[in-house]
Amino acid sequence: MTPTLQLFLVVSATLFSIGLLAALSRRHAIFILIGIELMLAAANLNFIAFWRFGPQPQPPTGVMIAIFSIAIAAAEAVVGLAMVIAVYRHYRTTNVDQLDQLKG
Amino acid sequence: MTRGIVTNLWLIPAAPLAASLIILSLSNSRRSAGAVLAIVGQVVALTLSILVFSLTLQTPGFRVVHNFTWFTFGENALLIGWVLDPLAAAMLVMIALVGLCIFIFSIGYMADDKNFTRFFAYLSFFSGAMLGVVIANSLLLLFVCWELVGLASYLLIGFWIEKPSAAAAAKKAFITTRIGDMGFFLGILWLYGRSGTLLFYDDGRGCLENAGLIALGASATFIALLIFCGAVGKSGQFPLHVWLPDAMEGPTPVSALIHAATMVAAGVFLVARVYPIFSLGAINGVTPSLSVVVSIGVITALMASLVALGQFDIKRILAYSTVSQLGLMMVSLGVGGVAAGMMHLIAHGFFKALLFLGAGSVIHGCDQEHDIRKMGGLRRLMPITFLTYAVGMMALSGMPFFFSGGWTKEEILHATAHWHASHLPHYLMLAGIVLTALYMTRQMIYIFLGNRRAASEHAHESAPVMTMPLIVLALCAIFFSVVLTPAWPWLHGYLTGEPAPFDIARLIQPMLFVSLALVGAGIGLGVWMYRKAGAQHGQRPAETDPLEYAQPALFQFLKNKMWLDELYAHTVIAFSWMGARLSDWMDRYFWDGLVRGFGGLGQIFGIFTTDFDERGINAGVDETTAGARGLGRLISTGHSGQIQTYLGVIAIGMLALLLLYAWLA
Amino acid sequence: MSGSLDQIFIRIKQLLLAPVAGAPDWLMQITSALINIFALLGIFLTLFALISVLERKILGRMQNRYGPNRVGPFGLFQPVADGIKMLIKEDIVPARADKVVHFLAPILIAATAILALGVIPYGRNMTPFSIDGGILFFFAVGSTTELAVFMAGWGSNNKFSMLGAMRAIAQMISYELPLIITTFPVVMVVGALSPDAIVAAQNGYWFGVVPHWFVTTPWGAAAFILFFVSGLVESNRTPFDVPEGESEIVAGHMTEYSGFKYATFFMAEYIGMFAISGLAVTLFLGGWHAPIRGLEFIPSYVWFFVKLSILLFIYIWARGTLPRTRIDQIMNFAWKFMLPMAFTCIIAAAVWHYAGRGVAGWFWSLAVLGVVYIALSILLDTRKKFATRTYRFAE
Amino acid sequence: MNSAAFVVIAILTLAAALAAASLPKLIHAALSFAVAFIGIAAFFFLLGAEFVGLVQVFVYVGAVAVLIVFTILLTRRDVQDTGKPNRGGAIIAIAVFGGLLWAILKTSALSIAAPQIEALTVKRIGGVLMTDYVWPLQCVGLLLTAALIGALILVMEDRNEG
Repeated sequence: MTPTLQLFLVVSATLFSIGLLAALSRRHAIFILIGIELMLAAANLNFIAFWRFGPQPQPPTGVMIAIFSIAIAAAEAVVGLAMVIAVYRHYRTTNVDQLDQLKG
Repeated sequence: MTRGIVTNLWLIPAAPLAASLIILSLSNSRRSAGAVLAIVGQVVALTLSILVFSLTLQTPGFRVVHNFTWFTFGENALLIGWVLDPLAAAMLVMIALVGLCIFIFSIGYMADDKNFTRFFAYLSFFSGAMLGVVIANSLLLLFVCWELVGLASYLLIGFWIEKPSAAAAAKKAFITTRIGDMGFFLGILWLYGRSGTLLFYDDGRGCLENAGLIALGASATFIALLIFCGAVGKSGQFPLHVWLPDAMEGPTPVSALIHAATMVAAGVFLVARVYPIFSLGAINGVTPSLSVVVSIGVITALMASLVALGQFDIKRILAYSTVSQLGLMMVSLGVGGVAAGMMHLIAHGFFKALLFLGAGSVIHGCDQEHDIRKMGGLRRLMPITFLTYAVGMMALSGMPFFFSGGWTKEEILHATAHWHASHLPHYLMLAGIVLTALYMTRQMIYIFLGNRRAASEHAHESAPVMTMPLIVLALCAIFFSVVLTPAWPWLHGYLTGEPAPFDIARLIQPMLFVSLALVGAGIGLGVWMYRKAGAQHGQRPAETDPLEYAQPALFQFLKNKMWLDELYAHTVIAFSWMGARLSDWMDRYFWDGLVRGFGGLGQIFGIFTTDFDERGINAGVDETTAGARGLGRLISTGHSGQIQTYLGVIAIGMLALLLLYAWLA
Repeated sequence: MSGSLDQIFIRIKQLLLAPVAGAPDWLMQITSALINIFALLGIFLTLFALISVLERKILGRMQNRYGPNRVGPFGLFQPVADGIKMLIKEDIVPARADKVVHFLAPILIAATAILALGVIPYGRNMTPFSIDGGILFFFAVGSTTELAVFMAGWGSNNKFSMLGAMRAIAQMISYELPLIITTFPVVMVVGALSPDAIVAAQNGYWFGVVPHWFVTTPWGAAAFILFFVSGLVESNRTPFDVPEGESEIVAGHMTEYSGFKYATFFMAEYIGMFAISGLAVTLFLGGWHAPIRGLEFIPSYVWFFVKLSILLFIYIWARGTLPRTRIDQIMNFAWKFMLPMAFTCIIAAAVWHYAGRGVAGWFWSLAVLGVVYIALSILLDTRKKFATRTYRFAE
Repeated sequence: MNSAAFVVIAILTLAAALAAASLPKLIHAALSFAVAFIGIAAFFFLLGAEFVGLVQVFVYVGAVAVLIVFTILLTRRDVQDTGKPNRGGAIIAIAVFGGLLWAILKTSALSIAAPQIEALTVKRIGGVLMTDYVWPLQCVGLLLTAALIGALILVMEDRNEG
């Protein structure tokens, strides 16, 4: 028996939720970044899975979107980490619940 | 073959432009690299120019164009292109050669300037833009390059930007020429509106060819005059000549470039280029627009050469001489001697560059002294400069037979003599020649003869890198006359496309002797007047000019440039100032009073309404605002500033959306 | 005859696979994979042992002394002795170390190094794992090394280790760019990422004599040199061995490792060296193709290993010859020279391709490279930029 | 693709991801993050998208993970995750998980097997990238450049204080 699309989706959903968990519950800014990366990876997994299980033959759209989203995720990570460092320089902390200057 | 060359004609201006871009990208310390690049670019341009020049020699009346679509808007496309004809080719060679000499000269002259590389970048840019003007086959392209020339001149005149006078002069030059360009641009628009094309030559459809000219019809006069405005601005014709003497604030090579090769030549070249528009519907060579050109030219020529008499700044004198020569060219163009005008322009390019570089050498020798009264006796100290300068002076004052200037002037006089409208310009030109000879003699005497004075004590001959260009240009100024003699009017024939037979008999003609006599008279007069100039003589103190001593009032008049700047200051500028004052007053008293009156009425009305306001309206408003404030506070508590909270809210929203879809499905 | 000798290893593999012939597909795959793996490990661990002793001997010769010459004939059993020594040594783990990371680092680094070997074609039909994106795989695995080095540095909670790891990662990242970019021209010209295709594309001879290797084209030669230098850096060899500069930081990220873990690091370094050299051979030196048509009867794998050992000898030679460079010099060199030149190689390859891959293309690409090289050497001319040395002290 | 591999990879990936999300020590989290991404790359291999998988390993393990550990070193003051975890966040995450799982499982159309496809060669991907997706490619290049410069500017220490 070979795994169905459903299984892949379940895996990616789990992955997504884990990412969300990391992004929501941890206090360290880097954890939030890690969580976001995990969520993006889950999305990529979905794209690829849907491309693979979609009606064949077809242009590799899912693959393309995955590639582009990987590139964009890399850019996002770079900028995010740079911001973490800048914030750390400024406030001497990377703990996001101490960074609430913008509260109303 | 030919076609291919013309297609790549753009390479000629491209070479210096590219050079300037590369130089700009260099660091300021790479001086030698900058200079070398600039020179290389210019040499490339020169070689290519000579190539195309030789190409145009093959057939008389040679003209090849290459047009292409620049961009299309709507259904009609805007075409630009290059043209190669004797006019362009001759100008190309002249500009490239003179430019090259000036470049080499400036290596010596700017040797110890901290912005050396930037200077060469600007120079290359300048010459590139001018070459572009020359090869343009579209009025639009020409205008673009024209404005680039203006920009370059602005940058170069204000090169020593730390000097306030330089900055002011740059601004003045830029704005004054803009005034002319305004008219030029209007002319372009009008032309495009009438003829629907801006190409000069487009095998029959161009705006300088029959079809286009017919389309112009009666409006040609006005278009011509508007375009002429641009020429007036660029070529420093009266009344827009005021920027040209001030442009002397720039480094001397720049002045040379502006006055000899590039900037001022552009105006004359423009008129020559669009000459068909001027001469459209001419009755034996006279049209209203041409008459305007002639009169402007005459006024400029005389005015400038008179003013030159009263100046002490070596470069200003030359500047005014340029203005007057340009006036001469305009006259020549106006009376129909296009070839003569262009010939004089080209010849003038050489000897004026020579004069300016000579002046530069003198200034360099007398450590940046501009006042001719402080010089003197440089003849022995700077022999090469002296000789070359003398050649330039002879050429400028139009000494025939040996110096290029003489033949071209003679040609111009010839043209003016045969003008049907009136003979006044002719006689005025004769007077102008005398004056030219006069002030040049004055300058020579002041600078090179007589006793040494303050600045010339420690003067020294300049380095070979500066004198070599002088010699080259001097030789040009002399041997150029070979192709100019009426005996063998080669250049004339080349420009007009007519055959140029050799006929020694035509060498001797009355006009020649007339001009010879006039020049002789001028020089003689000068020698007699200024023989003791700069020295104490009689009860005249050393630093007063003989003319000043004889005719103080006249001299003051000339010295202050006929008070033209002041005139502008008290008319144009004063009018606007008065307008401003007037509106200010109106604003202060009239409108203000009116407003106050209404305000008073409003107050009175207000007193009645306040009462009702207090009781009726305010209460309600206060309630509302209180409610709004409370709401705001309530909402703002949501803005915890915690990104995780926001993320969580987003997640909840996503979940809600998911459930909604699931429920819908 | 020659063919059979050439394919002898393939035959042996088939023989080994024969018993499980009837087995399901996945079992077949796993078995063949295992065979490949064991073959690889066997060959390259032997080669490692051999090189480790040869290097010492060659260095010895270069420094006018005998290398190891006690154990066995010519000291050839030296590695065995070393291995035993390493095994029976005490394995010290610092008390404040991050145990897990400290333990995992050598395993990971060795694993990645060995994985990288898997995609290189060692001979005709002798690519252990021929996947479509082989080159990419190589670099993907190689880039994992940095993480392993970092783990080593961090895990053994020690200033020297950390500094060494930082240096190593810094220079690895800096030189990964030229390393990868210099492969682009080859990939572009061949139009495939798989090593097999690249080797196949280098078959044949110009004018029947000069082999079709990419190193014989200007861009190929330039790219090969750049690639080789980057390879030196990637495998932390002299003159780029600042990460373990004994004189400055004890042994870099390996300071806190002893016993077999240290041996693992040592092995990983050498195997990484083999992998890079193997890739260089594959990309530029025509893989397993013979240099001269006449010598094609010699089996392909022999050629591969001959080329490989030549490169390895150059490694050792460099180590014996060159002094150690400063870290800032390494960095400047990477970003100001290697990277631009690498990009230029791409352009040169494109020029070569569009000029018809002939003699004309040869000269054109040479011209491109020459121009850029001269421009760079003018711009980076540091002769007149010697500043007085400034010392900074901790305040 | 056989299910054994799938199960193994799934367990590996999810375990690593969970570790990345929950380990107290940042470094461990970062390393297990790298492992999780290797697992995802393995999934891509399983799905026949080798190229994406390789790119994934290349970008995330080679670059992003290294970046993260560098950041951790540079912000060394608090490598321990300070402050207690946020309960509400955990609850939301679990709720989302439940919702997604429910939605996936109730859609029966998803339980399909993979059709046969011709292998997606790198050549083909390159061709598509250079033809249909060339503008996105350019935009991504621009984006990456912008990100690079932006990151540099963000972390640049201005001389007067540094």
